[in-house]
Amino acid sequence: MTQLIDTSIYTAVTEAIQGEARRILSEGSVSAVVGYAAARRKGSAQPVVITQADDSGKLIFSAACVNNLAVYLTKAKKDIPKNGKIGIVVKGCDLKALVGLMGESQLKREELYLIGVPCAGVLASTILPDTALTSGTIASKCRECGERLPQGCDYTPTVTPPITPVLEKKYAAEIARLEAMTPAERWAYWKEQFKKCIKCYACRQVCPFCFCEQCLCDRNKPQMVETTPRPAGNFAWHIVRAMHLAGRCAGCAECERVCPMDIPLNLLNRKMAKELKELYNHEAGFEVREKGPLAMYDEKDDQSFIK
Amino acid sequence: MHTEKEKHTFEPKIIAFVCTWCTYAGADLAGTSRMQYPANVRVLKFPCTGRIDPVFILKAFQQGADGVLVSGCHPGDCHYIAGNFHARRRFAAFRKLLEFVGVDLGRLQFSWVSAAEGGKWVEMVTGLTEQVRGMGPMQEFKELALEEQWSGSIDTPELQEAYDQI
Amino acid sequence: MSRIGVFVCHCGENISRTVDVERVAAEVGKLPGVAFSTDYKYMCSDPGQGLLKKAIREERLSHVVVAACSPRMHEKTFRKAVESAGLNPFLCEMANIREHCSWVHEDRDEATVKAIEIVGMMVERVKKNRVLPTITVPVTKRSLVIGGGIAGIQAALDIADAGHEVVLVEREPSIGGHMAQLSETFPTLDCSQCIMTPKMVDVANHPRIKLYTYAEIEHVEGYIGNFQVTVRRKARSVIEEKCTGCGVCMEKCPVRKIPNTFDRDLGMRPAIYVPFPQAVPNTPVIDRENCTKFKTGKCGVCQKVCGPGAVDYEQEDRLIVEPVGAIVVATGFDLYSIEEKPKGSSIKGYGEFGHGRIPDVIDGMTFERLASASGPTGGKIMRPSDGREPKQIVFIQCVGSRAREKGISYCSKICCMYTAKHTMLYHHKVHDGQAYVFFMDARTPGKSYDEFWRRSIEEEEAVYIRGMVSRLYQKGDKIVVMGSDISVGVQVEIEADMVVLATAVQPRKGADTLAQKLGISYDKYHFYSEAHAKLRPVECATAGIYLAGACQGPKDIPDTVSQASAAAAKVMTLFARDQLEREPIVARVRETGCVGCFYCKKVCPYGAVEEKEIRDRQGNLVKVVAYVNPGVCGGCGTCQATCPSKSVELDGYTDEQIVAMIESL
Amino acid sequence: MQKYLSENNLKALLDRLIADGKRVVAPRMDAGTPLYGPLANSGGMVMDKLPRRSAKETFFPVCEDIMTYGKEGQKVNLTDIDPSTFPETVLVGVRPCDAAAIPVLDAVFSWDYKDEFFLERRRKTTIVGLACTKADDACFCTAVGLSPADPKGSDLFLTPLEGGGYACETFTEKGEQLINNHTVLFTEPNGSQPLPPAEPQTEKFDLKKVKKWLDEHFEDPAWDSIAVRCVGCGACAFLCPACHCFDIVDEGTEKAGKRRKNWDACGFWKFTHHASGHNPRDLQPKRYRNRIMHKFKYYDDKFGQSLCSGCGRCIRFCPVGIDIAAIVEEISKK
Repeated sequence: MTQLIDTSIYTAVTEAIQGEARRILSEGSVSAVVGYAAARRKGSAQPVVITQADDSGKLIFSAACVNNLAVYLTKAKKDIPKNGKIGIVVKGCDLKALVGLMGESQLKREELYLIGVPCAGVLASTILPDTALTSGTIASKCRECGERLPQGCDYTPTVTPPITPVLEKKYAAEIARLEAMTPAERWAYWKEQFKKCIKCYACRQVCPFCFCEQCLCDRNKPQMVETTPRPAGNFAWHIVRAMHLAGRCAGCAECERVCPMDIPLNLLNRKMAKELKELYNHEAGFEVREKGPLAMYDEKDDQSFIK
Repeated sequence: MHTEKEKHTFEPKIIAFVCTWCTYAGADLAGTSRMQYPANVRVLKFPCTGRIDPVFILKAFQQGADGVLVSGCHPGDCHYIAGNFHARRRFAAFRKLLEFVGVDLGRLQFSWVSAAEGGKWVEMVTGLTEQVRGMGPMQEFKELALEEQWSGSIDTPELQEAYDQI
Repeated sequence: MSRIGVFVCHCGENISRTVDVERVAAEVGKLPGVAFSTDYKYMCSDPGQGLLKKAIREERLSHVVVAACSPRMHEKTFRKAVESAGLNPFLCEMANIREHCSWVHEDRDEATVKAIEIVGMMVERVKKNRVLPTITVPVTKRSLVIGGGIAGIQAALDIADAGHEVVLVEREPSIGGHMAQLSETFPTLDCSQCIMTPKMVDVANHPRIKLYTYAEIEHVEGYIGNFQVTVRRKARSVIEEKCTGCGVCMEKCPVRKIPNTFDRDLGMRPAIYVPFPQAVPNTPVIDRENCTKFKTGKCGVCQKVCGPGAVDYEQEDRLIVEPVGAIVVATGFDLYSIEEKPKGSSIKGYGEFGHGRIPDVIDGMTFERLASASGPTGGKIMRPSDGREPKQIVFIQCVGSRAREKGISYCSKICCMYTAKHTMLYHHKVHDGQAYVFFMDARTPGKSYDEFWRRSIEEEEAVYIRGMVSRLYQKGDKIVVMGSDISVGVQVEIEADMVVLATAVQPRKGADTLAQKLGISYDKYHFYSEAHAKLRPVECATAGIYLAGACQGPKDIPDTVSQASAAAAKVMTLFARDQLEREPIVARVRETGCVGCFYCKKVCPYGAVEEKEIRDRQGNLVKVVAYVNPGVCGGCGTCQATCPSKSVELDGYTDEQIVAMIESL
Repeated sequence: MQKYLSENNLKALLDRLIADGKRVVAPRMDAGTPLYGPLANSGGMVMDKLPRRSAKETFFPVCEDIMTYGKEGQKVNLTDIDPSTFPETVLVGVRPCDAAAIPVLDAVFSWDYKDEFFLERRRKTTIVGLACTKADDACFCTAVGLSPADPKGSDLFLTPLEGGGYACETFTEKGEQLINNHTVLFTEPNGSQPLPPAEPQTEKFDLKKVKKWLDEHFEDPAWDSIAVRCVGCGACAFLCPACHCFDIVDEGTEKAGKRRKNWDACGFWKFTHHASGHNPRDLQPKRYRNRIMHKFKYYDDKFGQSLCSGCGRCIRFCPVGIDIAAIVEEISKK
């Protein structure tokens, strides 16, 4: 049974974002604000960078504001002028990515003005943006979200996120389903998924943690990963990507949302997060950490798998 | 004295990634001690297990390896202080990933073999070779390499289901 | 196109017996890029190397693969040969077809196929090898010696005598270490102080030794030939330059009842003190924890009585940076403390021996102080409890040592000998006394050692009982020692006046912290690890750092002194050159690709990665990237495996080389 | 030629074609995603979904081998791929926007260099188009001068009828051939009315005006505000029925390998990255500008029409909500 999810706070959130953006831009305390604006199609939204206080009215927040805007602050995205402090609208999941980027020397907290969004959830897909947020259309990440209210922002509208219905945790269930399979069955599952991949690299391009200026997988001396979108190269690409994000991924699930081939990419990231939690008690959070779980060690780490 | 060697129909290809200070030296010791083990293994020497990139393991499988062995210094013995500790975490995570995408972990073995453990090296290589021989060839990556994207396969489970309904 | 030369060695018959070397040479000769391929009886022999050099010149070879034994055996040999023929040595690789092939397989066909693949793999690898220039780093010809015991003193004197400056850092107010505490030394029974103090004075007077006592290592930066060591000189409260060592302050200090740790708390000292009369330097130090002035703000007697005005209550710790090229670590040992279990330690205490509870149960070092002519009793053996001379004395060996269940499985090496010495000293001083020794084995391998041990039994009448003590308790003023004599299988019970425990030798407390500052490795007990147990016993794996004495493992004085001199010799070898050459297997950063996430820095075990700013011509900051200091880099390659964009690359083990090898299979 | 084809007969047609050894490519489900793909029998066909990727891959695959190499001793052996081995194909259920893009590709693959890989597949393929009865707000074929019932590019065109089945109309010999080879399946029209066509965005772009603006505004601040949000993936180009850039890569080992032709996208940073390290399109707005320029100016300059058939895939699947219809609409109003 689909349940409607209460997004009534988004009107207040939108107003608050507009007000705060107007204030910080007119004060000159930030040079730009990265946020969301409405687009042509009914109900749609797209990322926007505003530099004038007068444009603040363009900013919105709705269930279609799916993007993780943190990607615009990384080095891979050279197009946002990064002179001076930048304001950015963040959901809880986006903030975790920003925090991760700070830990990886990509961003400095003092160069950011964080506008936190109390979030009731966003849509899983914006193929049809004019869709009501329900237990059927809500993004899988929101189903298991524990960070509806971002912590440590410079400004957070004083609205309380509504109590959302308890929803089935799709990732956890799907991971459990796959784990219960035999290796051959899992291989068959992923083979069919990865086969669809066309190497459009949307997953990489939207990922805040894929900030490498030259991706390993774009290199040809040596060619570590076959660039051709064939099953073999696709498999390698997604394994390497998941490995590179292990212990870093903040769980925004943008890779999965943007995949035009519907490959459940975030399952890989969630699986790695689950393992790293079990092995090293690591979880992405709101606190900046100097070292991720795969950049450190403990002499007593589990080695039961080593003969 | 030569014992009659058993002939096998399948000789697995085993690729070993080892560190130079411990396991490579251990394998040397197995040699100087004239221990015997299956000739299926090909050894790639690294300065340290810390240098071994998970991509190499993936490459080895793509290149037709039926089994991969990664071996280095025991914890605390690392010539480079902590390379093997970093490697331990990296591989703990990577094997979970490989397992999740459907690689049978029976084909991927990790071990600590010191420069003094010629016998253990023999045990590791023999064990993995026999285990993989029992599992048969690693078909998955080989089949993958032969598949073309554009041709599409005409027997996906999903299609099969659709066909079955008519 | 490369012109690779492949040389397949028969190794007499070691390889050719199992591997068809002619076939290997022929098959490999067909590989693209191979211009020359041959086999030869002994490649490492002079004619073999001659063949290699001749082929390089005549065939204009660009790369060389020698298929022979393990590279661990002869890589250096062949790289040298290649170099003398005019090729960069790193364009030569070895294919191990002996240890990894001919010696471990019987089937000739299988072994030959494997050999062909091994050589083929190295052919593909060598194609991707790059010319690597030898890295040279300048050498600062000054040395740091950490620890002023006999090991540190010996190393410092040797290095200084060779003409190089030495900075000697000692944690205590005086140098001398444990050896200064000893009474007499085995196996010659010469007085420790008599042989030790002249050396201490030599240190103090040496024009090339800079001595920092009451000082500790704060921080170490840099690498072989170029360390920057920050030394913390703890506040002594006495200005060394002004102090004449007259000792009036110590005489007049009103606080007098502080247990003297040098005398194992048997004697007392004032709050301003030197640990022992022959201390070097002879400059007192104020024990601020016990000084009335520091505790209450009142007193100040020492300052008033000090003629030269050397007492300075305001003195603070000072940090001094010393540039050095080499470091000798000689931090020595601690004795296993059995009255309490060290915090966080897996080592379990010996509660049953009553040490710390029964006053007349003492350890070996306390016995040394009792027996020392300059000790608190003037060399008279007496019980700490009542000052009576013990008539029956029991020595218990292997307390802590060789006790896996207690957490220390090693042998402390010196206890057998010093216990034998103790029985002798005891017998010399208490003629009517009887010494008993409980022991597991007597381990006396050393020049004149076994003779010494025999003497303690045969001439000095010590009774050796093979077996361990099971229980020990106070009964009146006696200590009842219960044990078993396993050689005859009976229970033994001795009513002793005193019990001396030969406690285990352990690394200094804080040895791990120092190791982390230095970037050297240590074993599970925290003894420092040498680079190779047999062939590099004084070097650390970290270049430019050497070990001397018991910080590496239990050692007696002769071994300690030998190792100290060996470490000094290693330092002198290093200092014999102005420039240091090192194998260029180091990581390099590709700055165009580096995004400055510094994962490399986070995982580098050597701290070799620095942050480097890239600026445009106008001086604007473009980005911050990683920079690997080639002098510090140890060459493990952990950075490269961790770097997400592979923007750091380990020369000699590049991705290209490794992928080429994998793809050849 | 106009005929009637019942739904069952359409299936029968496909099964007969497959039985004849033809490769039948039609929309089908691949691990949950609708894609054009070869069928083992008609049961796998999914007619009510617009495939995620366009039909171009039937002729211009995501990736194809164009040559193989192998080393034998010191010798290098090169082997060409023989296009004559490509199978006879019937491409069924192609939407008008996809079908209309195929002649657009024909022009590009044959104007100077004749791309035999493309052309041979093209020659051997019969295209059966299908009119649309549904549209969403990303569809804009009508805005670029096409329509949900436009048979452009189809050899045979199917229009769903109210009473079920399809009205068939042939436009080429290939289409007639298909009917003639299977005459029993095609009956005479029964008078049933076509289902009302879909109604996508109806306001037609003034493409002349758009082109004129583009002619004059290679440099314009508008590009920054349009494309600042573009993250540089290739989703738009790869899903587009008309985008046709490709990259040639050699992949394999020292011993053997293949030269391959892979889809490429002008949104990628690497697309114009020179070996020297210089990149003339160094920032994303310059790359996105190229996409618009190519679609509405460069292609028009050369072939007199636009490189967009209004399928709306790039709008639906742009990770950051870039809406080409909105952009063109805005330009046309400038």
